[in-house]
Amino acid sequence: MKDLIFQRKKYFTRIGGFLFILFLLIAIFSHFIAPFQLRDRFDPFLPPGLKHLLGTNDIGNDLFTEFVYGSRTTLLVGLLTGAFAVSIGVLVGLFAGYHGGVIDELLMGITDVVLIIPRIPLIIVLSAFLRPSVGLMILVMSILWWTSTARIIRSRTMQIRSMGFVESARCLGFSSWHILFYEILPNIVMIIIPEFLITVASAMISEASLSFLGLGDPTLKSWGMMIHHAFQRGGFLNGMWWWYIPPGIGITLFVLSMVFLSFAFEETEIGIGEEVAIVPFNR
Amino acid sequence: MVFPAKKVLRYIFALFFIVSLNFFLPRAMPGDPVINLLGEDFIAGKEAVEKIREELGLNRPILVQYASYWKNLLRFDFGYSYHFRARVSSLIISRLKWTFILVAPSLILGTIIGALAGSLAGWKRKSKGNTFSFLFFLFIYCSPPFFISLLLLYFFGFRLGLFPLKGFYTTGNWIDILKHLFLPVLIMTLFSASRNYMVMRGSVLQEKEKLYVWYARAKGHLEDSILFQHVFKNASLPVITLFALDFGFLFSGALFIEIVFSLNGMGTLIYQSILSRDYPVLQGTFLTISFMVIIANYLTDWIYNWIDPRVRANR
Amino acid sequence: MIELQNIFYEYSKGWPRKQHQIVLSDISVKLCMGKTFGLMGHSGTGKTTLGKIVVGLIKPYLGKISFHGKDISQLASPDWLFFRRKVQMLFQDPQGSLNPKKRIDASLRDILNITKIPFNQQKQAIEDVLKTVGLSTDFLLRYPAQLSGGQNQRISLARILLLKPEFIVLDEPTSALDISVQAQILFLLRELQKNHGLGYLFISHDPEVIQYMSHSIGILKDGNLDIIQEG
Amino acid sequence: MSLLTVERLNVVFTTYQGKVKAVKNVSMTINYQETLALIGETGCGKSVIAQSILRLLPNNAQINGSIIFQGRDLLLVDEKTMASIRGKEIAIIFQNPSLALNPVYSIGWQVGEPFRIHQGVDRNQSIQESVRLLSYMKFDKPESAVKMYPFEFSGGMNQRALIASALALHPNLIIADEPTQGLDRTLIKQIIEQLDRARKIHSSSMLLITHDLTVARSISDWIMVMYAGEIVEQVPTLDFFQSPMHPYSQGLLRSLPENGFHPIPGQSPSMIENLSGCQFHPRCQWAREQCRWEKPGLFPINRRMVRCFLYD
Amino acid sequence: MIQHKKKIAIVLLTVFSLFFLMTFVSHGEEVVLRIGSPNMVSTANLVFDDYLPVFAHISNPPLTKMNTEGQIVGQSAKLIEVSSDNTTWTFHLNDSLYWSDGQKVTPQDVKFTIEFIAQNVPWAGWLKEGLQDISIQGPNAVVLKFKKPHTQINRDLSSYNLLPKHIWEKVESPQDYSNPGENIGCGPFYIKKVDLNAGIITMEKNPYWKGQTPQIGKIEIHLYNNVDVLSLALEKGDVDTYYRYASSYPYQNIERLKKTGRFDFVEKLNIGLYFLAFNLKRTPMSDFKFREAISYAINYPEILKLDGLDYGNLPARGFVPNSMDHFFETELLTYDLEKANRLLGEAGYIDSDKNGIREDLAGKDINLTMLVEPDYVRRSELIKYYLEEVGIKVTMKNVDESTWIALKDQYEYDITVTRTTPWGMMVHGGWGTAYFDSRRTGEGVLHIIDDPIFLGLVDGLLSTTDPGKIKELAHSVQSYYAENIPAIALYWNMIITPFNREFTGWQPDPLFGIYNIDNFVNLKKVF
Repeated sequence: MKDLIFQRKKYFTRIGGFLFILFLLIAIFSHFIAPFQLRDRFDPFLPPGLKHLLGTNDIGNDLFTEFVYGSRTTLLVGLLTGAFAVSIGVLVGLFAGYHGGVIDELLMGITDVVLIIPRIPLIIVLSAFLRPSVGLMILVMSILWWTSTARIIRSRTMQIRSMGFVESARCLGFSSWHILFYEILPNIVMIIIPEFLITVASAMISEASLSFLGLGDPTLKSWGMMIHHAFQRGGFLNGMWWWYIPPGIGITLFVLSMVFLSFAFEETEIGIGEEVAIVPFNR
Repeated sequence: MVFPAKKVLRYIFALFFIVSLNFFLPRAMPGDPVINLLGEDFIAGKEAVEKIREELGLNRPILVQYASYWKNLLRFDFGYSYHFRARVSSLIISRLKWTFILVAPSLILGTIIGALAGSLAGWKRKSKGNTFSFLFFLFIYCSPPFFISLLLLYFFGFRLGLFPLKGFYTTGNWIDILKHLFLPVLIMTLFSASRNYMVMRGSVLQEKEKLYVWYARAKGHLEDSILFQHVFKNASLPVITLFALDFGFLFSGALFIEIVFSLNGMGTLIYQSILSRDYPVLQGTFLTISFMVIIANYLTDWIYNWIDPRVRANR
Repeated sequence: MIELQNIFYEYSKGWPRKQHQIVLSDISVKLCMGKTFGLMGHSGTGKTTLGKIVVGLIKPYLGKISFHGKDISQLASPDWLFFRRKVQMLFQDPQGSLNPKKRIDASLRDILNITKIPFNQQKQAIEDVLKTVGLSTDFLLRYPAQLSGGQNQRISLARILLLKPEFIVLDEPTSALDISVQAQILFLLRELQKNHGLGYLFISHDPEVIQYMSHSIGILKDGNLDIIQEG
Repeated sequence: MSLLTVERLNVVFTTYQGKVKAVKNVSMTINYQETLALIGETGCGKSVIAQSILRLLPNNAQINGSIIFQGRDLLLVDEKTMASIRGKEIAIIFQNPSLALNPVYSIGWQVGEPFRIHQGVDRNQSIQESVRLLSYMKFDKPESAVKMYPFEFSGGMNQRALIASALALHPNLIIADEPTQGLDRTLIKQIIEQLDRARKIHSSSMLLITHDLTVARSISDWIMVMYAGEIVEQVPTLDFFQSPMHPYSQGLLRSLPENGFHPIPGQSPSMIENLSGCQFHPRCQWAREQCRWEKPGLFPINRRMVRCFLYD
Repeated sequence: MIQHKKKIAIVLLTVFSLFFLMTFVSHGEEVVLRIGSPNMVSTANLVFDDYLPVFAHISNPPLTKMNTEGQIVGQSAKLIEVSSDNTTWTFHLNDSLYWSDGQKVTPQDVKFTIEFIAQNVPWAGWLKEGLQDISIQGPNAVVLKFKKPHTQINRDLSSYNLLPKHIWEKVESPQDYSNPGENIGCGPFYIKKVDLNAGIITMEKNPYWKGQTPQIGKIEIHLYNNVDVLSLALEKGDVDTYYRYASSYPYQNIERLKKTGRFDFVEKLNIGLYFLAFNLKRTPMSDFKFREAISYAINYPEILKLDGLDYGNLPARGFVPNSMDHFFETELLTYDLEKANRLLGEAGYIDSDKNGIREDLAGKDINLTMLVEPDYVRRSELIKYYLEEVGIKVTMKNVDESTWIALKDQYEYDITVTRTTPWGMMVHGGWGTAYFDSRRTGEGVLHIIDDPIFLGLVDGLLSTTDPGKIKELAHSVQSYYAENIPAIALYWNMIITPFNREFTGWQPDPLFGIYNIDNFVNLKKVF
């Protein structure tokens, strides 16, 4: 029976891993994969065909090429935001959970405050004041998206701190730094990874949603922007699914691959504590 | 219901921080604060601008401004929107009502459906129905809200012609309102449910290995009654935490749905004020949503307290 | 020799109004090298707290601990490090006192690294210490979860021994172990004391074990220590 | 006529590391109103037997053999029948009472649960019943105790609540799985006495699983010694403490405090590796060439059975 | 649990079928014209909202209007007189105008309206500054006296709605007066209700309307946030026609609508247009030869095809589209890469280091900063491609509308793509001069030409009301554009309005399209 479960998990993990690597390769090797240049123009509104796998858009750009290059921006936004946000969250969570006391109160107080701030409205307010750009988006999302990670890491760190080996390490004379990063960190990697994946997914969906609102950077080629143009220029209404479905499915599949991968990590560790299951996924 | 002073203090601090952020943001941003405070839609002669600068007290020291800002807030005065020609507070109140009608049922339905389906999926992972529901909710979970909204509007509203394409109502009787709200509420419910589903599923997966589950089995419980009499209450604790977060999320999610369905709620208000750069409204809505989330957090604590005796005792 | 003078400890809880609970009050005791002091008491009476105070993991609320005549709260950095290495503690939970994500080998090498033993001598040192605690080198590549309780406790002991301690606080080292394993560990501890002249503070709730191990015995009750048998 | 007969029970777990043979060919019998103590080291498969009887093994376990309880083979009955047996005819007490109780429900709610499950009693009445049960277990204020939650109780109190719940419906068989693990010595005595008294009043039988020989000695009628998934000796309690026959039993007794903590050398084998011959031979001072290759059978001597060539 | 699932499924099915049945509820008999519009009204304010004033043009008709030929004529005013020094304007009111509550429209109403506008509307500052005196002459005439000559006041007043004095003077703070209920009007229809939660503005017949009786009983303006959803609503039959101020129905959606067979289209050449503007205060844009060369680098047919889907015409050097009054024919703009390259070379812009980018006269690579507003991304992208084709590098700078305004006011850009509205083409001197005159400011105003010749032409236009003279000057302005190319028209587009064939008699004007009184009183439902 257990074999069945293992196999199922492997199945999800494999699909997730395969998709993830596929998208990553597409992003990295855009130059080789894309059949044309971004600037090359052909007849507009061509349906998918042999020459143009996904047809062409309103100004005659090859959509497959746009899709391939667009993966770069979208993945970059997602991965960078994920990396930054999770790093902040891990550091805050580790310190708060390990030191406890005043530091914990302070850091968790800040976390609570940031958690309460409505994310999308704040991004909207900020992009309204400042000018929309990828950098700003990554920055703002990074400083808003770390809270759930911090909470979970904290509660896990607190659990681990009370475990004998941390106390034993303190007793044996290891420095706090060593204990935090060599003793505790390896024990929470299993939570950090799914948190990272979920954050990446959330950032990508947010990027697309903001682009849809016209708050993205329109001069940039991202999947969100492709969808934005498709909706702006009648692609949706005229049933040109090849225009908006591939980037949409691209986002969904990439996010899905992330979630699948995160399940693989989630299920190896049982009894992490209640908070792990909280995966706030704010868009 | 008395709360630990620490928690209340945190909420007060959060509120204080958000209000301050709201105050300093427009003043710290590049450009003329008058424009940043009134919105770029506002066109006036130089004299008028000076007059307003005087009225807003922008010439006074920043701390004095800050104090009077607080005073105004406590009187529920969020300023004046030159774009809407109305007080921001009255504007928000009139819109909030509608968004609430949209969000509240979605939140409740979504939580119930998500928690039920999620707990079943976590409990009996192997059944076909659960695999299907898992993939279904995962797909919703992984899709941008506007995308799903447009697709559903296209198929149910246009293709099948079952539902109207815009507005909260046409004639205003309750059947009419229900008909208009059906698709938006359905979509929001799906999103809320998908989040709750994922959390509940993970939570049940963790809980089901715990000893008390085996003990319940040893007492002679059948599988389903273990789930609903023992595991559910424990596993729903993270979902309750999510309830508060969901609140903020639904308000933001409502933004996209309101735009697609041309609903005159908070989301559209935000959208319209983005388009016209109506900063007083943007800030007012931001503050309102933050406030709602804080209240939701408070409520969550309350429910949590009620369900989890451990928290009750730790006070 | 470690001397505790008038140790007080209290546990406070709640915010903003704190509730205080006195755990240890006015405890004075001398712990000698080469001898075992047995500390008995029911669970929750602060035995472990006292143990942690002895090794300096917890600072007492009041009172003085001196190591070889020096007050440890006054120790400068190098002396403190010396104290930290020479006075060690073995914890109750054998599974928990080793990092579950590290192989035994890495756990042991970490200790050698902080004591600045050069890499080429590490292998020998590890082999020696494993021999002392009665384990083969086969265990080096395993994780703590793959070892039994008794084996883990031996590894924990090996880690402590690598620091060449003078005094070890043994906090219920066998209460989680089976009877036959308990006998093995107790036997090993007595052997070590004989060979290395170690001093022990042996904490347990089991009178028979205390009797077997200790030269002098004290009972902790309601925060007070009664010495019932002088060594 | 025996209450429970286990025959040729084999339990295999499939894990990442390989197949674990936790229980190998175990047969045993528990008579009416008798207590059988199953003793052995941690991880020797004692608890697995208990869980097999109640069919409470995790999904990765494979069970073979037969478990006849009052004429029915528990491994063959359907899940519904099994559920009606659990808690009513066979009750179990776990070794970690604080984890076995559900943290978010009150003690009263949980102790009275068997009444609700098996007798369809309503909530209030079941709590009344649990007041009765708790007072029976010598709780100071049972009326207020039922309103408490497990985290507010010490381990010993939780264990007593668990015992109270187990005895609720006068089961024919009580399985106590290390009921005293992690408790203070004084408390152990108290709990064991209460357990035994309750058992006798309800004229139940008991399967006591423990590694604590003192506990086994105080209340059991029979002792069964397990080593590495096998039964190595089955013997009336008195005989066991007077004259243990299997070298492992002898070693166990020697490592008791009163006998001077003399350890058995070496360590128990891993359950994954297949050790040939007698499982104890690497640690046995009497081991000879035969023990290395040939597995000894259970040899009957008087009322006891011993798995050792010494008694061939 | 299986039973639970079944129950849930049954409940869902019931709810679902209930809604399905409800879709068959039928509508009333009265002829209703339903107009779908993406121009979101955000507050029920007749003066300050973005779009409600436009919709109120038929309920509170302004004094003047533009007729279908593009000339300014009287609407609420039947006769307009101007003194020879162009400072005193007299508006004689149409005496058959009545408010929907039965009161007669009086000169006091007009006076009140103009004073209110001058006082409160920020973008009518010119009225406040220039107006010397308003007086009432006789029973139905209003006299406006200005401090200096004002030649185009009749045109400027065509966008301000008449307000009923007897209602508005009682309002406490008329600046904030928004009324979602009945707004008294004097046109053929009046605003019955502005229900923003339903997204519907309802207009009913004015019972006291004395002009031509409208054939339709009621107008409903349905507001949609999303244009695609609006197009679906048209196709579904939720609305009969489409209206968006100064804009066409999206070209991409036309074919689809045509296929339904239920729609016809009003096609009208737009007075406004999309154009490429140069910052003439910077090199090399200040060099005429450079601009001339660039005018050959742009692929006009392609941009018309891609951006306008061929709904329009190729532009001429004279900038002004042929739909405008006094159009003067100039040479058509042509796409000639070879010529563009040749001209650039001749003017000294050569790629001497062979990196694919031409250098300016100082020897540095040309790298033009192009301001790009979100709505103009596609056009801008195309321009970038065209310029790069002739060796001119373009960097796109993404800005929103307000930043665009700020940067162009500070001349912080090289080129930008923007558009003119019909209104913008006509104000100031007319013929687009409003956008270029360096003495002007305003939202879309580029103020890049300070050439005295051009300014002289504008001043000439501003100081005359003589039709002959105006025509002559209009031609000169167009020639000036053709000779100097301060900006390049990209294409002249059509404004296309789809309408349900059930309605006939459409009469769009160039300024407000179908949204004018003549159109609505003439509309008839055929079936």
